[in-house]
Amino acid sequence: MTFANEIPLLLLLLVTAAGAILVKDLMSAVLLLGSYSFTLSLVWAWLGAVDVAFVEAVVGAGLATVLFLLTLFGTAPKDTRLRRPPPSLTTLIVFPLLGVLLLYAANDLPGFGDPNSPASVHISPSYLEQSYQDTHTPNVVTSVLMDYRSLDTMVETVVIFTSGIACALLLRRQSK
Amino acid sequence: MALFVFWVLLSASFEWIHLCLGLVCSFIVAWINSGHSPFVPKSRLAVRVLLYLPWLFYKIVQSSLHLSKLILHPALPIAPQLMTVESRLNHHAAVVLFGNSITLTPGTITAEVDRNTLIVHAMDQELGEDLAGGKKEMETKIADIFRDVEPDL
Amino acid sequence: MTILSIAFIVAGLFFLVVAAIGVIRLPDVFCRSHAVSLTDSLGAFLMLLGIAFYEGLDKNTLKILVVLSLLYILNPVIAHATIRAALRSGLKPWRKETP
Amino acid sequence: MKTFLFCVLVLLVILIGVYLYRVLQGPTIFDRVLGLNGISTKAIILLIVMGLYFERVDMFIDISTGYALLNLVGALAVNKYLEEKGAP
Repeated sequence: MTFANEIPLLLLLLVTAAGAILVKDLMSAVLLLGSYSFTLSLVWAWLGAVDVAFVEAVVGAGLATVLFLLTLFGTAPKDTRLRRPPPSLTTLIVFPLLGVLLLYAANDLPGFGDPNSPASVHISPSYLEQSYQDTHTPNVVTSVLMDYRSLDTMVETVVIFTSGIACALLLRRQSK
Repeated sequence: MALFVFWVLLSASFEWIHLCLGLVCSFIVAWINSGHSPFVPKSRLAVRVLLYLPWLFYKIVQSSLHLSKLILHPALPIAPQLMTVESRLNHHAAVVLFGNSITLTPGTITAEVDRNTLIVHAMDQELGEDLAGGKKEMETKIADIFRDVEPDL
Repeated sequence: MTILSIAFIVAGLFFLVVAAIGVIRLPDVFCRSHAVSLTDSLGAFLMLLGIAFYEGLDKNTLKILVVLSLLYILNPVIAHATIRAALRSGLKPWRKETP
Repeated sequence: MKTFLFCVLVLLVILIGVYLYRVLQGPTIFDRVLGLNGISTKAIILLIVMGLYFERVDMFIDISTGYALLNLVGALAVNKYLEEKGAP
Protein backbone atom coordinates (compact mmCIF):
# COMPACT_ATOMS: atom_id res chain seq x y z
CA MET A 1 0.00 0.00 0.00
CA THR A 2 1.64 3.18 -1.18
CA PHE A 3 -0.52 5.53 0.83
CA ALA A 4 -0.22 3.87 4.22
CA ASN A 5 2.00 6.61 5.58
CA GLU A 6 -0.36 9.44 4.85
CA ILE A 7 -3.40 8.00 6.57
CA PRO A 8 -2.99 9.84 9.92
CA LEU A 9 -2.45 13.14 8.16
CA LEU A 10 -5.42 12.56 5.89
CA LEU A 11 -7.56 11.70 8.91
CA LEU A 12 -6.54 14.98 10.51
CA LEU A 13 -7.45 16.73 7.28
CA LEU A 14 -10.91 15.16 7.27
CA VAL A 15 -11.48 16.05 10.90
CA THR A 16 -10.51 19.68 10.38
CA ALA A 17 -12.64 20.02 7.27
CA ALA A 18 -15.68 18.49 8.93
CA GLY A 19 -15.10 20.65 11.97
CA ALA A 20 -14.88 23.80 9.90
CA ILE A 21 -18.21 23.00 8.30
CA LEU A 22 -19.99 21.85 11.43
CA VAL A 23 -18.81 24.44 13.93
CA LYS A 24 -21.44 27.05 14.73
CA ASP A 25 -19.25 30.09 15.19
CA LEU A 26 -17.74 31.86 12.17
CA MET A 27 -14.62 32.84 14.05
CA SER A 28 -13.89 29.25 15.02
CA ALA A 29 -14.54 28.20 11.45
CA VAL A 30 -11.83 30.61 10.31
CA LEU A 31 -9.38 29.17 12.82
CA LEU A 32 -10.26 25.63 11.79
CA LEU A 33 -9.68 26.54 8.16
CA GLY A 34 -6.28 27.84 9.19
CA SER A 35 -5.38 24.55 10.81
CA TYR A 36 -6.85 22.76 7.80
CA SER A 37 -4.44 24.44 5.46
CA PHE A 38 -1.54 23.82 7.84
CA THR A 39 -2.36 20.13 7.68
CA LEU A 40 -2.86 20.25 3.93
CA SER A 41 0.52 21.80 3.40
CA LEU A 42 2.04 19.12 5.64
CA VAL A 43 0.51 16.58 3.27
CA TRP A 44 2.01 18.37 0.29
CA ALA A 45 5.39 18.47 1.96
CA TRP A 46 5.13 14.79 2.73
CA LEU A 47 4.42 14.06 -0.93
CA GLY A 48 7.52 16.04 -1.87
CA ALA A 49 5.80 19.04 -3.47
CA VAL A 50 7.58 21.65 -1.43
CA ASP A 51 6.59 24.58 -3.62
CA VAL A 52 2.91 23.75 -3.39
CA ALA A 53 3.29 23.35 0.35
CA PHE A 54 4.85 26.76 0.62
CA VAL A 55 2.11 28.40 -1.43
CA GLU A 56 -0.53 26.58 0.59
CA ALA A 57 1.00 27.79 3.84
CA VAL A 58 1.34 31.38 2.66
CA VAL A 59 -2.02 31.73 0.96
CA GLY A 60 -4.15 29.35 2.98
CA ALA A 61 -2.84 29.82 6.47
CA GLY A 62 -1.58 33.37 6.33
CA LEU A 63 -3.39 35.41 3.73
CA ALA A 64 -6.78 33.70 3.75
CA THR A 65 -7.02 33.82 7.54
CA VAL A 66 -6.26 37.51 7.62
CA LEU A 67 -8.68 38.21 4.76
CA PHE A 68 -11.46 36.25 6.44
CA LEU A 69 -10.78 38.14 9.63
CA LEU A 70 -10.94 41.47 7.84
CA THR A 71 -14.24 40.44 6.34
CA LEU A 72 -15.59 39.44 9.73
CA PHE A 73 -14.26 42.68 11.12
CA GLY A 74 -16.12 44.70 8.52
CA THR A 75 -19.33 42.76 8.27
CA ALA A 76 -20.04 40.47 11.21
CA PRO A 77 -23.29 41.25 12.95
CA LYS A 78 -23.63 40.70 16.67
CA ASP A 79 -25.06 37.26 16.28
CA THR A 80 -22.81 35.11 14.15
CA ARG A 81 -24.69 31.87 14.63
CA LEU A 82 -25.43 30.07 11.42
CA ARG A 83 -28.80 28.50 10.90
CA ARG A 84 -28.38 25.80 8.31
CA PRO A 85 -31.39 24.29 6.57
CA PRO A 86 -31.44 20.49 6.49
CA PRO A 87 -30.17 19.07 3.18
CA SER A 88 -32.82 18.50 0.55
CA LEU A 89 -33.56 15.16 -1.05
CA THR A 90 -31.85 16.11 -4.31
CA THR A 91 -28.61 16.89 -2.48
CA LEU A 92 -28.76 13.61 -0.65
CA ILE A 93 -29.10 11.71 -3.91
CA VAL A 94 -26.90 13.68 -6.29
CA PHE A 95 -23.77 14.17 -4.20
CA PRO A 96 -23.12 10.53 -3.25
CA LEU A 97 -23.75 9.63 -6.89
CA LEU A 98 -21.21 12.22 -7.96
CA GLY A 99 -18.73 10.84 -5.45
CA VAL A 100 -19.21 7.32 -6.76
CA LEU A 101 -18.73 8.57 -10.33
CA LEU A 102 -15.52 10.36 -9.39
CA LEU A 103 -14.17 7.29 -7.62
CA TYR A 104 -15.04 5.20 -10.68
CA ALA A 105 -13.22 7.66 -12.93
CA ALA A 106 -10.24 7.71 -10.61
CA ASN A 107 -9.81 3.98 -11.21
CA ASP A 108 -8.65 4.72 -14.75
CA LEU A 109 -5.97 7.18 -13.67
CA PRO A 110 -2.40 5.89 -13.72
CA GLY A 111 -1.01 4.89 -10.34
CA PHE A 112 0.83 7.33 -8.11
CA GLY A 113 4.42 7.69 -9.33
CA ASP A 114 3.85 5.13 -12.09
CA PRO A 115 6.85 5.37 -14.46
CA ASN A 116 4.79 4.19 -17.45
CA SER A 117 2.02 6.77 -17.22
CA PRO A 118 1.77 9.12 -20.21
CA ALA A 119 2.76 12.21 -18.23
CA SER A 120 6.02 10.78 -17.02
CA VAL A 121 6.94 9.10 -20.31
CA HIS A 122 7.40 12.08 -22.57
CA ILE A 123 6.31 15.39 -21.06
CA SER A 124 8.11 15.48 -17.73
CA PRO A 125 11.52 14.29 -18.98
CA SER A 126 11.61 16.87 -21.73
CA TYR A 127 10.78 19.65 -19.28
CA LEU A 128 13.30 18.34 -16.82
CA GLU A 129 16.02 18.11 -19.44
CA GLN A 130 15.45 21.24 -21.46
CA SER A 131 14.10 23.80 -19.05
CA TYR A 132 17.48 24.81 -17.72
CA GLN A 133 18.94 25.34 -21.19
CA ASP A 134 15.83 27.20 -22.30
CA THR A 135 15.30 29.49 -19.38
CA HIS A 136 18.34 29.36 -17.06
CA THR A 137 16.08 29.04 -14.03
CA PRO A 138 17.26 26.42 -11.58
CA ASN A 139 13.75 25.59 -10.33
CA VAL A 140 11.71 23.63 -12.86
CA VAL A 141 8.36 24.56 -11.38
CA THR A 142 9.25 28.23 -11.57
CA SER A 143 10.40 27.92 -15.16
CA VAL A 144 7.23 26.14 -16.21
CA LEU A 145 5.06 28.67 -14.42
CA MET A 146 6.94 31.79 -15.41
CA ASP A 147 8.36 30.99 -18.85
CA TYR A 148 6.42 28.28 -20.64
CA ARG A 149 3.09 29.44 -19.26
CA SER A 150 3.86 33.06 -18.64
CA LEU A 151 0.82 34.50 -20.45
CA ASP A 152 -1.46 32.16 -18.56
CA THR A 153 0.13 33.13 -15.27
CA MET A 154 -0.09 36.82 -16.11
CA VAL A 155 -3.80 36.68 -16.85
CA GLU A 156 -4.37 34.64 -13.71
CA THR A 157 -2.62 37.31 -11.73
CA VAL A 158 -4.73 39.99 -13.38
CA VAL A 159 -7.89 38.14 -12.39
CA ILE A 160 -6.76 37.76 -8.81
CA PHE A 161 -5.67 41.38 -8.66
CA THR A 162 -9.02 42.58 -9.98
CA SER A 163 -10.96 40.53 -7.50
CA GLY A 164 -8.71 41.79 -4.75
CA ILE A 165 -9.40 45.39 -5.72
CA ALA A 166 -13.13 44.68 -5.88
CA CYS A 167 -13.04 43.15 -2.40
CA ALA A 168 -11.06 46.10 -1.08
CA LEU A 169 -13.58 48.54 -2.54
CA LEU A 170 -16.52 46.62 -1.13
CA LEU A 171 -15.03 46.12 2.29
CA ARG A 172 -13.71 49.65 2.68
CA ARG A 173 -14.79 51.10 5.96
CA GLN A 174 -16.64 54.34 5.72
CA SER A 175 -14.66 56.96 7.56
CA LYS A 176 -17.15 59.48 8.75
CA MET B 1 22.98 45.31 8.81
CA ALA B 2 21.27 42.72 10.87
CA LEU B 3 18.82 42.30 8.03
CA PHE B 4 21.68 41.59 5.69
CA VAL B 5 23.01 38.89 7.99
CA PHE B 6 19.51 37.45 8.08
CA TRP B 7 19.38 37.44 4.28
CA VAL B 8 22.69 35.62 4.06
CA LEU B 9 21.51 33.06 6.58
CA LEU B 10 18.29 32.46 4.71
CA SER B 11 19.62 32.28 1.19
CA ALA B 12 22.92 30.65 2.15
CA SER B 13 24.37 31.34 -1.26
CA PHE B 14 27.50 33.33 -1.63
CA GLU B 15 27.46 34.35 -5.27
CA TRP B 16 28.12 38.03 -5.35
CA ILE B 17 25.00 38.93 -7.30
CA HIS B 18 22.86 37.41 -4.57
CA LEU B 19 24.85 39.23 -1.94
CA CYS B 20 24.39 42.56 -3.72
CA LEU B 21 20.67 41.94 -4.12
CA GLY B 22 20.41 41.17 -0.42
CA LEU B 23 22.35 44.28 0.48
CA VAL B 24 20.06 46.48 -1.63
CA CYS B 25 16.91 44.84 -0.25
CA SER B 26 18.00 45.13 3.36
CA PHE B 27 18.93 48.76 2.90
CA ILE B 28 15.54 49.51 1.37
CA VAL B 29 13.71 47.77 4.19
CA ALA B 30 15.83 49.50 6.81
CA TRP B 31 15.24 52.85 5.13
CA ILE B 32 11.48 52.34 5.01
CA ASN B 33 11.35 51.33 8.63
CA SER B 34 13.78 53.85 10.00
CA GLY B 35 12.31 56.04 12.68
CA HIS B 36 9.93 53.39 13.91
CA SER B 37 12.31 51.42 16.04
CA PRO B 38 12.47 52.77 19.58
CA PHE B 39 16.12 51.96 20.10
CA VAL B 40 19.20 51.41 18.04
CA PRO B 41 21.02 48.32 19.22
CA LYS B 42 24.59 48.81 20.23
CA SER B 43 27.15 46.08 19.98
CA ARG B 44 28.04 46.01 23.67
CA LEU B 45 24.36 45.69 24.50
CA ALA B 46 24.06 42.74 22.14
CA VAL B 47 27.02 41.03 23.78
CA ARG B 48 25.48 41.49 27.23
CA VAL B 49 22.16 40.11 26.02
CA LEU B 50 23.98 37.09 24.63
CA LEU B 51 25.64 36.57 27.99
CA TYR B 52 22.23 36.79 29.65
CA LEU B 53 20.76 34.02 27.52
CA PRO B 54 22.44 30.97 29.18
CA TRP B 55 21.20 32.03 32.57
CA LEU B 56 17.70 32.42 31.15
CA PHE B 57 17.97 28.97 29.67
CA TYR B 58 18.93 27.55 33.04
CA LYS B 59 15.81 29.16 34.53
CA ILE B 60 13.69 27.74 31.70
CA VAL B 61 14.90 24.20 32.34
CA GLN B 62 14.34 24.54 36.08
CA SER B 63 10.79 25.79 35.83
CA SER B 64 9.94 23.41 32.96
CA LEU B 65 10.76 20.46 35.16
CA HIS B 66 8.64 21.94 37.93
CA LEU B 67 5.73 22.54 35.58
CA SER B 68 5.86 19.07 34.05
CA LYS B 69 5.82 17.65 37.55
CA LEU B 70 2.68 19.71 38.20
CA ILE B 71 0.97 18.55 35.02
CA LEU B 72 1.78 14.87 35.47
CA HIS B 73 0.75 14.89 39.10
CA PRO B 74 -2.51 12.94 39.34
CA ALA B 75 -4.23 15.42 41.66
CA LEU B 76 -3.32 18.44 39.49
CA PRO B 77 -2.13 20.60 42.43
CA ILE B 78 -2.25 23.97 40.69
CA ALA B 79 -3.24 27.31 42.13
CA PRO B 80 -3.23 29.82 39.30
CA GLN B 81 -3.29 33.48 40.23
CA LEU B 82 -2.86 36.92 38.80
CA MET B 83 -0.22 39.11 40.36
CA THR B 84 1.06 42.58 39.74
CA VAL B 85 4.76 43.06 39.40
CA GLU B 86 6.17 46.53 39.47
CA SER B 87 9.62 46.71 38.00
CA ARG B 88 12.13 49.48 38.31
CA LEU B 89 13.28 49.16 34.73
CA ASN B 90 13.14 52.45 32.91
CA HIS B 91 13.73 51.57 29.30
CA HIS B 92 11.33 50.32 26.66
CA ALA B 93 13.57 47.59 25.42
CA ALA B 94 14.36 46.49 28.95
CA VAL B 95 10.68 46.10 29.81
CA VAL B 96 10.16 44.20 26.57
CA LEU B 97 13.03 41.88 27.38
CA PHE B 98 11.71 41.40 30.91
CA GLY B 99 8.20 40.54 29.76
CA ASN B 100 9.53 38.26 27.09
CA SER B 101 11.69 36.40 29.59
CA ILE B 102 8.75 36.01 31.94
CA THR B 103 6.58 34.61 29.17
CA LEU B 104 9.31 32.33 27.92
CA THR B 105 9.80 30.81 31.35
CA PRO B 106 7.11 28.14 31.67
CA GLY B 107 4.63 28.71 34.46
CA THR B 108 4.48 32.46 34.24
CA ILE B 109 3.00 34.59 31.50
CA THR B 110 2.85 38.34 31.13
CA ALA B 111 -0.74 39.34 30.61
CA GLU B 112 -0.64 43.10 30.52
CA VAL B 113 2.05 45.74 30.35
CA ASP B 114 1.53 49.32 31.35
CA ARG B 115 4.72 51.36 31.33
CA ASN B 116 6.69 49.41 33.90
CA THR B 117 3.93 47.60 35.73
CA LEU B 118 3.32 44.08 34.56
CA ILE B 119 0.36 41.86 35.34
CA VAL B 120 1.57 38.30 35.42
CA HIS B 121 -0.42 35.09 35.47
CA ALA B 122 1.43 32.46 37.49
CA MET B 123 0.69 28.79 37.67
CA ASP B 124 1.15 28.13 41.35
CA GLN B 125 2.33 29.67 44.57
CA GLU B 126 5.92 28.62 44.23
CA LEU B 127 6.37 30.01 40.76
CA GLY B 128 4.69 33.20 41.88
CA GLU B 129 7.04 33.46 44.84
CA ASP B 130 9.83 32.88 42.41
CA LEU B 131 8.63 35.86 40.46
CA ALA B 132 8.36 38.09 43.49
CA GLY B 133 11.61 36.99 45.07
CA GLY B 134 13.79 35.08 42.66
CA LYS B 135 12.96 36.99 39.56
CA LYS B 136 14.17 40.11 41.24
CA GLU B 137 17.34 38.40 40.14
CA MET B 138 16.14 38.44 36.55
CA GLU B 139 15.21 42.09 36.88
CA THR B 140 18.58 42.94 38.35
CA LYS B 141 20.31 41.21 35.50
CA ILE B 142 18.29 43.08 32.91
CA ALA B 143 18.87 46.35 34.67
CA ASP B 144 22.53 45.50 34.59
CA ILE B 145 22.38 44.97 30.84
CA PHE B 146 20.83 48.35 30.26
CA ARG B 147 22.89 50.22 32.84
CA ASP B 148 24.48 52.76 30.52
CA VAL B 149 21.52 53.50 28.28
CA GLU B 150 19.74 56.69 29.16
CA PRO B 151 16.20 56.07 30.43
CA ASP B 152 13.32 56.93 28.13
CA LEU B 153 10.30 55.83 30.08
CA MET C 1 26.84 11.77 17.76
CA THR C 2 23.79 9.85 16.65
CA ILE C 3 23.21 8.58 20.19
CA LEU C 4 23.45 12.11 21.53
CA SER C 5 20.97 13.44 18.99
CA ILE C 6 18.54 10.60 19.68
CA ALA C 7 18.77 11.37 23.38
CA PHE C 8 18.00 15.03 22.74
CA ILE C 9 15.08 14.23 20.45
CA VAL C 10 13.60 11.81 22.97
CA ALA C 11 13.88 14.40 25.74
CA GLY C 12 12.19 16.96 23.52
CA LEU C 13 9.43 14.49 22.71
CA PHE C 14 8.90 13.91 26.42
CA PHE C 15 8.26 17.61 26.95
CA LEU C 16 6.00 17.77 23.91
CA VAL C 17 3.91 14.89 25.22
CA VAL C 18 3.71 16.46 28.68
CA ALA C 19 2.56 19.69 27.09
CA ALA C 20 -0.12 17.89 25.11
CA ILE C 21 -1.36 16.19 28.29
CA GLY C 22 -1.41 19.59 29.93
CA VAL C 23 -3.42 21.08 27.09
CA ILE C 24 -6.02 18.39 27.61
CA ARG C 25 -6.06 18.37 31.41
CA LEU C 26 -5.72 21.96 32.56
CA PRO C 27 -8.91 23.84 33.33
CA ASP C 28 -8.79 27.16 31.47
CA VAL C 29 -7.08 29.25 28.80
CA PHE C 30 -4.54 30.82 31.08
CA CYS C 31 -3.28 27.51 32.41
CA ARG C 32 -3.30 25.89 28.99
CA SER C 33 -1.17 28.65 27.62
CA HIS C 34 1.46 27.70 30.18
CA ALA C 35 1.49 24.20 28.78
CA VAL C 36 1.86 25.51 25.24
CA SER C 37 4.73 27.73 26.29
CA LEU C 38 6.37 24.70 27.87
CA THR C 39 6.32 23.04 24.47
CA ASP C 40 7.58 26.05 22.67
CA SER C 41 10.45 26.84 24.93
CA LEU C 42 11.95 23.54 25.93
CA GLY C 43 10.44 20.84 23.75
CA ALA C 44 11.15 22.55 20.45
CA PHE C 45 14.58 23.59 21.67
CA LEU C 46 15.62 20.05 22.55
CA MET C 47 14.17 18.58 19.34
CA LEU C 48 15.84 21.06 17.08
CA LEU C 49 19.09 20.82 19.00
CA GLY C 50 19.06 17.06 18.50
CA ILE C 51 18.42 17.49 14.80
CA ALA C 52 21.20 20.04 14.55
CA PHE C 53 23.58 17.60 16.23
CA TYR C 54 22.58 14.92 13.78
CA GLU C 55 23.12 17.19 10.80
CA GLY C 56 26.61 18.20 11.83
CA LEU C 57 27.98 21.64 11.22
CA ASP C 58 26.93 23.16 7.92
CA LYS C 59 24.59 25.81 6.62
CA ASN C 60 21.47 23.76 7.31
CA THR C 61 22.34 23.67 10.97
CA LEU C 62 22.71 27.41 10.87
CA LYS C 63 19.25 27.68 9.35
CA ILE C 64 17.83 25.39 12.03
CA LEU C 65 19.27 27.74 14.62
CA VAL C 66 17.63 30.65 12.81
CA VAL C 67 14.25 28.89 12.99
CA LEU C 68 14.90 28.22 16.66
CA SER C 69 15.65 31.84 17.45
CA LEU C 70 12.57 32.89 15.47
CA LEU C 71 10.50 30.54 17.62
CA TYR C 72 12.04 32.00 20.74
CA ILE C 73 11.33 35.56 19.70
CA LEU C 74 7.87 35.07 18.22
CA ASN C 75 6.18 32.57 20.50
CA PRO C 76 6.20 34.70 23.66
CA VAL C 77 4.70 37.48 21.59
CA ILE C 78 1.85 35.24 20.48
CA ALA C 79 1.26 33.86 23.96
CA HIS C 80 1.24 37.35 25.41
CA ALA C 81 -1.17 38.59 22.73
CA THR C 82 -3.55 35.70 23.35
CA ILE C 83 -3.52 36.14 27.10
CA ARG C 84 -3.95 39.88 26.84
CA ALA C 85 -6.89 39.50 24.49
CA ALA C 86 -8.43 36.94 26.83
CA LEU C 87 -7.95 39.18 29.82
CA ARG C 88 -9.27 42.28 28.08
CA SER C 89 -12.37 40.54 26.83
CA GLY C 90 -13.29 39.92 30.43
CA LEU C 91 -12.40 36.30 30.97
CA LYS C 92 -11.84 35.47 34.61
CA PRO C 93 -8.95 33.15 35.46
CA TRP C 94 -9.96 29.84 36.89
CA ARG C 95 -9.52 29.45 40.64
CA LYS C 96 -9.61 26.45 42.82
CA GLU C 97 -12.81 26.36 44.83
CA THR C 98 -11.89 27.49 48.30
CA PRO C 99 -14.40 26.45 50.96
CA MET D 1 17.77 6.02 12.48
CA LYS D 2 15.23 6.01 9.67
CA THR D 3 12.76 3.97 11.68
CA PHE D 4 13.30 6.17 14.70
CA LEU D 5 12.60 9.28 12.67
CA PHE D 6 9.47 7.68 11.29
CA CYS D 7 8.26 6.94 14.82
CA VAL D 8 8.93 10.55 15.74
CA LEU D 9 6.87 11.68 12.76
CA VAL D 10 3.91 9.51 13.70
CA LEU D 11 4.08 10.66 17.31
CA LEU D 12 4.11 14.29 16.20
CA VAL D 13 1.06 13.73 14.02
CA ILE D 14 -0.73 12.19 17.00
CA LEU D 15 0.22 15.24 19.08
CA ILE D 16 -1.24 17.47 16.37
CA GLY D 17 -4.40 15.42 16.75
CA VAL D 18 -4.42 16.13 20.48
CA TYR D 19 -4.15 19.85 19.88
CA LEU D 20 -6.83 19.53 17.24
CA TYR D 21 -9.12 18.13 19.90
CA ARG D 22 -8.54 21.35 21.82
CA VAL D 23 -9.26 23.44 18.73
CA LEU D 24 -12.49 21.58 18.05
CA GLN D 25 -13.61 21.34 21.63
CA GLY D 26 -12.30 24.54 23.17
CA PRO D 27 -14.96 26.25 25.27
CA THR D 28 -13.74 29.75 24.42
CA ILE D 29 -12.30 31.18 21.26
CA PHE D 30 -8.94 31.69 22.93
CA ASP D 31 -8.56 27.98 23.45
CA ARG D 32 -8.86 27.62 19.71
CA VAL D 33 -6.25 30.28 19.06
CA LEU D 34 -3.95 28.59 21.51
CA GLY D 35 -4.50 25.23 19.89
CA LEU D 36 -3.75 26.70 16.49
CA ASN D 37 -0.51 28.11 17.83
CA GLY D 38 0.41 24.72 19.24
CA ILE D 39 -0.44 23.02 15.95
CA SER D 40 1.76 25.34 13.99
CA THR D 41 4.69 24.89 16.37
CA LYS D 42 4.30 21.15 15.97
CA ALA D 43 4.08 21.62 12.22
CA ILE D 44 7.39 23.47 12.19
CA ILE D 45 9.11 20.67 14.08
CA LEU D 46 7.35 18.09 11.95
CA LEU D 47 8.57 19.73 8.76
CA ILE D 48 12.17 19.72 9.90
CA VAL D 49 11.99 16.09 11.01
CA MET D 50 10.40 15.30 7.66
CA GLY D 51 13.27 17.02 5.90
CA LEU D 52 15.68 14.92 7.91
CA TYR D 53 13.72 11.82 6.97
CA PHE D 54 13.95 12.62 3.27
CA GLU D 55 17.52 13.93 3.66
CA ARG D 56 16.57 17.21 2.01
CA VAL D 57 16.69 19.51 5.03
CA ASP D 58 17.56 22.57 2.96
CA MET D 59 14.20 22.63 1.20
CA PHE D 60 12.07 22.02 4.24
CA ILE D 61 13.76 24.56 6.48
CA ASP D 62 12.57 27.41 4.29
CA ILE D 63 8.95 26.37 4.62
CA SER D 64 9.28 26.06 8.35
CA THR D 65 10.69 29.58 8.56
CA GLY D 66 7.72 30.76 6.55
CA TYR D 67 5.42 28.89 8.90
CA ALA D 68 6.90 30.56 11.93
CA LEU D 69 6.43 34.04 10.48
CA LEU D 70 2.93 33.33 9.14
CA ASN D 71 1.91 31.92 12.47
CA LEU D 72 2.85 35.22 14.06
CA VAL D 73 0.89 37.24 11.50
CA GLY D 74 -2.22 35.08 11.77
CA ALA D 75 -2.25 34.89 15.56
CA LEU D 76 -1.64 38.61 15.97
CA ALA D 77 -4.45 39.40 13.55
CA VAL D 78 -6.85 37.11 15.40
CA ASN D 79 -5.93 38.57 18.74
CA LYS D 80 -6.22 42.16 17.56
CA TYR D 81 -9.64 41.32 16.20
CA LEU D 82 -10.71 39.72 19.44
CA GLU D 83 -9.39 42.61 21.49
CA GLU D 84 -11.33 45.15 19.52
CA LYS D 85 -14.54 43.20 19.13
CA GLY D 86 -14.63 41.24 22.35
CA ALA D 87 -15.16 37.53 22.52
CA PRO D 88 -18.25 36.25 20.74
